[in-house]
Amino acid sequence: MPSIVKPLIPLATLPRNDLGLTPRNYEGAMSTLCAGCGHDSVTAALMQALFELSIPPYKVAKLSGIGCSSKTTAYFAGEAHGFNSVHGRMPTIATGAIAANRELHYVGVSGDGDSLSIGLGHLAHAVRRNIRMLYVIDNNGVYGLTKGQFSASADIGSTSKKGEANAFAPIDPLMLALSIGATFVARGFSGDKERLVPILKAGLSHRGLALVDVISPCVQFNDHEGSTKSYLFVREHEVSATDFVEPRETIVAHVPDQGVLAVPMHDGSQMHFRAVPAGYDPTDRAAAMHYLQDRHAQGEVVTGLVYADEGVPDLHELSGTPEGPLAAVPFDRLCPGADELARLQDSFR
Amino acid sequence: MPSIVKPLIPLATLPRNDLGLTPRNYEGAMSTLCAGCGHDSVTAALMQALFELSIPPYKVAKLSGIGCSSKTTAYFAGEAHGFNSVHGRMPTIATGAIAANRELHYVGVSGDGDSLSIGLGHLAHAVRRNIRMLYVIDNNGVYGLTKGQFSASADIGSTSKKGEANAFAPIDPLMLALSIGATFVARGFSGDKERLVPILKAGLSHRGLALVDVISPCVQFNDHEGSTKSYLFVREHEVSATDFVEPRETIVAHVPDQGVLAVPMHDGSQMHFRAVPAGYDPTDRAAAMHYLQDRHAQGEVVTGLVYADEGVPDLHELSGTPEGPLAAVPFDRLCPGADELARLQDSFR
Amino acid sequence: MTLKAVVRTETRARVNDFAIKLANVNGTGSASANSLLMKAIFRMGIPVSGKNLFPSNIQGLPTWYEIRVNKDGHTSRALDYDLMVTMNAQTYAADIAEVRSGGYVLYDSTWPLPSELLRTDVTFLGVPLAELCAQQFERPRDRLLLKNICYAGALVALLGVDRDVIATLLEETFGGKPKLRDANQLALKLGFDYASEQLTCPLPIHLEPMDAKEGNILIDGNTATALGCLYAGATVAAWYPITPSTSVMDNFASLCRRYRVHDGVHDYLIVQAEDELAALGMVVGASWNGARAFTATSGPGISLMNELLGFAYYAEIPAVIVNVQRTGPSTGMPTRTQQADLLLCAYASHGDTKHVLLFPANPAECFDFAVKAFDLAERFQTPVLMLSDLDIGMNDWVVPQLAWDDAFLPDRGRVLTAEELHALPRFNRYEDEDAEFVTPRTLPGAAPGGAYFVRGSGHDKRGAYTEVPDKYQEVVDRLAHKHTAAALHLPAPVLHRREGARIGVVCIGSGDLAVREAAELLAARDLPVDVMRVRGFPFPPSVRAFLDEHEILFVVEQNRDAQLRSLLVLETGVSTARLHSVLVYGGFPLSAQQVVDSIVTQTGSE
Amino acid sequence: MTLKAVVRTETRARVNDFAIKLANVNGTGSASANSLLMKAIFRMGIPVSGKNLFPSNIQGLPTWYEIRVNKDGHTSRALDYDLMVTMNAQTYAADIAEVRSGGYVLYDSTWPLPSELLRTDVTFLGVPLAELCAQQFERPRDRLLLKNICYAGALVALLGVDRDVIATLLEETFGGKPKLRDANQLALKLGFDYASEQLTCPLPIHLEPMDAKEGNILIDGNTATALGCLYAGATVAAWYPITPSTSVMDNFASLCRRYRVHDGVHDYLIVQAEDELAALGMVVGASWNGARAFTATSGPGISLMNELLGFAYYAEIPAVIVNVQRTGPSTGMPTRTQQADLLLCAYASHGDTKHVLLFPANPAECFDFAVKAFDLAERFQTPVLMLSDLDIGMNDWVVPQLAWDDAFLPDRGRVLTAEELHALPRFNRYEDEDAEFVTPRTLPGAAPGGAYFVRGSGHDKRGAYTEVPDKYQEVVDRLAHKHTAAALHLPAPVLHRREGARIGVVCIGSGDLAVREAAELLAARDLPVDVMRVRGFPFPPSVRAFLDEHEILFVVEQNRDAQLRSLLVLETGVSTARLHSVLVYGGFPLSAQQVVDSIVTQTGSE
Ligand SMILES: Cc1ncc(C[n+]2csc(CCOP(=O)(O)OP(=O)(O)O)c2C)c(N)n1
Ligand SMILES: Cc1ncc(C[n+]2csc(CCOP(=O)(O)OP(=O)(O)O)c2C)c(N)n1
Ligand code: SF4
Ligand code: SF4
Ligand SMILES: [Mg+2]
Ligand SMILES: [Mg+2]
Repeated sequence: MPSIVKPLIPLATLPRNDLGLTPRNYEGAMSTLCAGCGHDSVTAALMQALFELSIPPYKVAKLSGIGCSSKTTAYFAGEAHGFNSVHGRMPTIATGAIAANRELHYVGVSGDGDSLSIGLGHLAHAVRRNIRMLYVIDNNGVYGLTKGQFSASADIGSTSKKGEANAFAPIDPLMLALSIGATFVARGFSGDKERLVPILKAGLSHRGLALVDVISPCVQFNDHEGSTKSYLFVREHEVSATDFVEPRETIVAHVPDQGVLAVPMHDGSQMHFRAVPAGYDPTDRAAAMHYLQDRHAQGEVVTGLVYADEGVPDLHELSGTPEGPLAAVPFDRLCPGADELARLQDSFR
Repeated sequence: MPSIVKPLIPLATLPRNDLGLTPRNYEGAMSTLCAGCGHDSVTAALMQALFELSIPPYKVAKLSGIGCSSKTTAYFAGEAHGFNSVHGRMPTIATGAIAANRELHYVGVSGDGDSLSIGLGHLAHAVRRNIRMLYVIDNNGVYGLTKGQFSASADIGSTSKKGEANAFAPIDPLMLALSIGATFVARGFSGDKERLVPILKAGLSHRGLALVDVISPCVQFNDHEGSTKSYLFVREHEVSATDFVEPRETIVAHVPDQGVLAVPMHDGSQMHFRAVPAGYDPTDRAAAMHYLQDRHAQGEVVTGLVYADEGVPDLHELSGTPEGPLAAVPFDRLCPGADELARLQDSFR
Repeated sequence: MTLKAVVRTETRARVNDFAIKLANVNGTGSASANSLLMKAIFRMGIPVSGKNLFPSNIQGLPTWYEIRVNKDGHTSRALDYDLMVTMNAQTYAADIAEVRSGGYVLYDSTWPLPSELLRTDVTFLGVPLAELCAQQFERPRDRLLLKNICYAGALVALLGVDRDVIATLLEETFGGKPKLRDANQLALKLGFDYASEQLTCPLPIHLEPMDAKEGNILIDGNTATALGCLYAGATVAAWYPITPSTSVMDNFASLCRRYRVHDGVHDYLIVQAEDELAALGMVVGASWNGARAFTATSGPGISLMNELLGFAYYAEIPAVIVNVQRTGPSTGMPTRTQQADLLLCAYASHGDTKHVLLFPANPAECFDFAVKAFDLAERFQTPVLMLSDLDIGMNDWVVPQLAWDDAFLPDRGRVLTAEELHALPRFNRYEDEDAEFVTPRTLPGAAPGGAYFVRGSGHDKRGAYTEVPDKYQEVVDRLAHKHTAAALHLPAPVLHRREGARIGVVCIGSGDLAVREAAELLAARDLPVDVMRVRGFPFPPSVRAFLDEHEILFVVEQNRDAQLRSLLVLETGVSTARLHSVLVYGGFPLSAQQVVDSIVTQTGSE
Repeated sequence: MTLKAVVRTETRARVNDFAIKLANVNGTGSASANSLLMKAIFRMGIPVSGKNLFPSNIQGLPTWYEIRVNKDGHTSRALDYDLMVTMNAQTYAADIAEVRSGGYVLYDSTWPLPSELLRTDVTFLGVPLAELCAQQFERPRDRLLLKNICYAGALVALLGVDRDVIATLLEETFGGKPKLRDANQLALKLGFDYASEQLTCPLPIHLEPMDAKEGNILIDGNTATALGCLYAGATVAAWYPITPSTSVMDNFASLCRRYRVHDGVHDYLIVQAEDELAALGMVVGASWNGARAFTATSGPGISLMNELLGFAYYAEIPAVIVNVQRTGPSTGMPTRTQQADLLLCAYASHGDTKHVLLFPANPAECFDFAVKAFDLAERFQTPVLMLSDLDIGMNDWVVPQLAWDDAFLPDRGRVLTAEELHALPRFNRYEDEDAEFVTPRTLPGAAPGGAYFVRGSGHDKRGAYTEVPDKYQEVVDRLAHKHTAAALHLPAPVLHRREGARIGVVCIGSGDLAVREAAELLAARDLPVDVMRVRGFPFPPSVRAFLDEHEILFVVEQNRDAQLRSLLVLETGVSTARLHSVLVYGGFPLSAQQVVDSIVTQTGSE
């Protein structure tokens, strides 16, 4: 995750937000991900969302675990504090950080490996505590950084770059979160920035934990069923080297308001996205789960805001903490002092 | 977990199963749990289920984590191998054990702390791999062994023995498991052995992982909302000592086929059990989740077989392993030998 | 068997110098009776200790309580008992066998003792506890529970406990609940009267008021630790329950409820985490964000925290971890004490890592060191582990009243203010080290321009990712120096010197009292020894100096593998051959006799 | 700048003794070209090594490959390069600066090199790679990719690589894919022809065929480890992906697909676990149940496995853990090598624990020790950790062909048969220890009457829960003895002695080649040293003997904190003062020069 600083080309025509900042102020170090990686698009959408909400970059805390996805916290909001922790533990770091200072805007970026395998328990408990943060999963169905093992969100029958098929049922983070009481779940697609930005903005404004699952293709290792052949095809017909990473174009698509959009992936396979329909009611948990399951059974991936409940207090509200940062409470309010210690000790005699 | 050996009083009139064994053969060491603890009733139901299924005790492997619940593997089937592992990791031990020998009958006993906090990720992934085992959670809503902290299954508003109220939404292991593709989920109540034994038997016969959540009251630390007063009441009016554990009667009740049964708990509170209705279809996952949520919203606890799918292969079937134990494959079939090593090395030149 | 038949008298009076052991059944309410006695003795101004030897069980298994009274202040665990109270039929035989010859056994004479248990060299004191209670109390629950207070009453008579003190204690405990108070007073009287009338009271072993109480309190280490965290200004705590550390957080929570709620606002946030990895993650996250944060755990938790300990070390984030040690390995004996996590804590995590450790010896030091731990963690921007143990943490100790200086200001370490930050051309997280190799940090959100990127991956002075050997080494080399620099900020070793001592004895933590008593016993045998108790890791030069000064050295510790000796060897350079071990690791608190025996044997001075 | 202007010639010929470094961009396909060269040199029978210095990234960051050729077999990493191939504009300056004076730089002369890079003491060899490829290939992908083969072609000419060998290699690689083969052959020819025509070929540094290949193979450590696990009869493997250990399991999986599928039946089960805790849990579960099971991981995984390592130690369950070490602490540098998990692995987990470790030095030993690991784990019923590292695990090494004895029978340790079991009056798990302090176990389900209860809680010889000090100690004391007994079953240290050596040098693992080369260089400077490479922990007495024999001792290892020295001090009793350290821990493989320099400086022999 080298932090390559981008050349600063001043552009007079850049838009400005309420703080007078331009999108430039929301940029970070140069990405070192593969060309065309979906994660970079998510990063771009995050920048846009923060920009549009006029959040001062230095009031943002970016947290992540380990993985290609987790590297991306370095690639936006360079003036924000970043915390690239260890694999799977980001939700725990976030919980502590939020406990200490409720005034910052917390953006967690994780991967499907980071959050659905090693970190699954932590994700679940962060959801349960409803800590106030935007929790993005860059979901690509594989372990990108360690070169293409299946993640727990890989579909049955997906094949790896080496040709093995995944045998286990996928975990849908939204279903999981809904089943344990999540207060905000949504899904986006890295290629559909237009729909993703509003979701991220909604998540940033949520009262508690906003879980946003973003389908974010790995151009390197993500090969689904239909594409096994296509991969073999490439091997047969093209110059091949095991360490060659073909520079690719980022996939861009816009999920329509109604009906299903079939998006061709880099590997030649197709994913079917369906935006939640117009009249969809995102306040009925059971219905939301039903809808997700239903569409999944049809091989469709639901995008949009799937469920939100602004009525559930977050960890701080539940804990009765001060309005400002706990970390800023002055010491003399924290320390009961010598007299009180003497008094207390009367009961220890 | 001292293994106090029970006196063996031969009783001529004991029933015998197909193996000619009596229930005695399914007993274990004397329990050291609190008198009246629900877990002991679950143990009794397990003995009964194993007895009725005529499973040879030495072909049973009992696995657990750490907790009062996890101690119970010592209290049944004394002639079976037992494995009391570390806190939260039982599902991983089970996965390895099952991988090595698919021929044994695996009974995992865990607690709500063991499985829904520290071990939540492992439980989820064991479910996902559909390892063939009966997985019992002795669910009491508290950490019994460490003296009464809330577990993740405690209801909002439950109060601890110290009077603090739980603020976080409970995790229902059945909902969680269903959301990630479980193939068998059921719930029982420790006080209703009549209904519990058939569920356990069904679980023991399931093709993959059978998750059975058993509501198993902790007579020591389980005090729900309605009982806060009752606990205070006891404190006010009775001789009290912090380390005194009142010997209690085990709660016994039978959930009717229809309607709700209100069971008074030791602390004076009531739990409402509802058996799945007669026409209930345990093969529709979405409907099952819906039903659980629905009833939960009414403050009811659903018991019975909630969902089962015998159509999903278990880990071994998915892996194409031999029919007998992997551990028993003879070495000469495993080791390719000197000639093959020489041949292979031609490609390393 | 008749009572009178076995009563024999001892003539030699032993005032304020004896040990009694009470054998009970877990969950029957004996703890209150036992600590009532212990507290009464404390109030009489007599040096006393109480050790609770309890099982990992909620109800039904054997449990013991030991009270040692010693006018000279030697209150480490005694190994021979002058009086045994046998309330547990399961363990009669073993318990009775433990009484010293010439000692006493107090038993419930409602039923006769099996004759094979009747040793002829001890005096059996029968009190029909069950019978007395059955006569006076209706409900089975009360009968069971009050038997304990009843034997306490008998002991009050037999040992000469001040009755006013006891009366006051009962009043304090049950004052607001007249029914309860009356029942307890009655039960106490039953035992007292029976003993006074039927037995020779007081026994030759008995109590007389002293003045050793002045300025002392009775407190357990976990309460003191919690108090320290409160006074240090900790606002965030995250934990996962585990014996014997649970009461640290229980106490912290109740102290917070008492002192940290102002106008309904809670100036604290305690999270019961999903596991220990999460607990430490939360502490690290909170500390990074400027809060004083801590967790409390025991061995298994430390094992699980390994990865994040290495992370916090390398990313230089403060964290305070209280490890109340119990008997390992693995789950081990959760309710038994040991000092066996020293090596793991010192070097926890993969790669090159070294941590700062504090070793309190008693609750008073738990309080002081807990405060110190936060200062150290923030000053050195690194995890600090305070290694207490079950003996310190869960037993009541008599210690000097805790002191607090209202002038105390926490050492928050090098945190840049907005002004300092603006004065810099560019802020680089791991640059500008001070004499102690610490570089300044900033707090998230405090001021624009202060952002940096925390990572556990290879980084240079700027905090940027690097894979360049020199840049990587520059940072990790500084970390090694920083660790060494911390030594001088740790509590110095405590030395007890004796005229003519050629032998040096090193001890740690809860071994303190036993080793100091052993030193007196050894001196009485013409084997004078100097004692050094280490209190922190890394060791300051004075530790090495002590070792160099002595021809013969013993290291006394409560683990199998001589872990303190290992740390001494590795960090001072003294060879293993020079350090002889006294290892006691069966799980009970250390006793002076064990130390004396081992040193006498090893020096051939028998 | 014209090409001719910078060409200068060196006269001194250096045949089969030079080092080249290739600077590339990650993900551009250079690895195939580089290993093609390396393999060709190997086939020419010349001792060679190839070190891949790659970033923790998938595409776009700098990556290097180093090839060292040495007729005397000294193939540890070279620090000065005779020839640099600069394919990465991002790192031109640094790369060019690294060439030794008088050396060569091969660059893509399609575009001129910035003039500030033009050192006057090296020879620049320009080949218009991009231009050549653009003329011949249509698609951008091919142009990019085949540039690598093109520079390889130039090097074939410049270094005198055997063209037949190269042709055969291309044929073997692309034989079945004519289009690919042709493209590669063409690219190779482009480079070759250009160099032959435009540059003086061969360079004074060049290759001549030798016969050092006989009986040797080219293999990386992770492949060899996987082969060892296959041959040892491992049937269950559980793992969580982590660099640099991932290819252990990748290779094990493909070997199993090749050798372990009979009639569609898979005689193996590999589980990609949800994390490392789970991976070890699965191995422990499987081993308990009688399978040979293993996991492979790296530092962070070991940290996470701490709790279960202590459990397996205490419950006495076999487990094989392969730790392919990388640079720590924390996430550190995942694609860099280090030997910094020694201390953690030796004493992993809280409480008193000690583990059995194996230290292979190269892929051949990875194979042997992997087999050995299972035997040891089952014989001593305990976790065995094999500590390889990234250098061994992920680089191709020339080693003697692996040998297998078909008479080999796995040592399954003391597992009772049904008959043995029935002959016992009563089976107690932790009783009846043999001379090595091992007690027999039974396998679940194997026979009635063999049941026992596994627990990590305090237990006695029967395996029953205990809180009785003596019973607890009896078991843990035996464990300590058992650990000591394992020493004699571990591979003995390898000694290289030299006439008149007063200095002893201790090394470990991948330090082997560099230290042996250093010993020759030192001997040439009249500083003869004896070398001992330790291969297992606990150490056998011969290790101590070697230390005692030498006045001056150096311990060479790749970590900051002298962890091997720590283990030697703790376990042999030699004092730290006697052991001087040579520490190289920047993340690249050790080179002989670093060892020589340090020893020369420290002995004042400069
Ligand atoms: C404890 C630990 N185990 C394993 C690893 C190796 N590792 C790094 S990233 C990763 C998986 C990343 O997958 P995902 O979270 O899906 O991110 P992606 O790269 O696909 O964006 C793994 C296993 C690690 N860094 N730490
Ligand atoms: C790593 C670790 N952390 C904490 C503990 C302490 N501990 C023992 S049992 C338990 C919780 C038990 O709760 P549950 O699983 O619900 O079982 P119950 O006693 O309620 O049946 C805890 C936290 C431990 N043994 N190991
Ligand atoms: S490997 Fe996949 S996930 Fe990682 S950067 Fe490349 S495309 Fe993205
Ligand atoms: S504490 Fe609760 S869960 Fe534990 S044994 Fe007692 S009643 Fe059962
Ligand atoms: Mg991923
Ligand atoms: Mg529980």
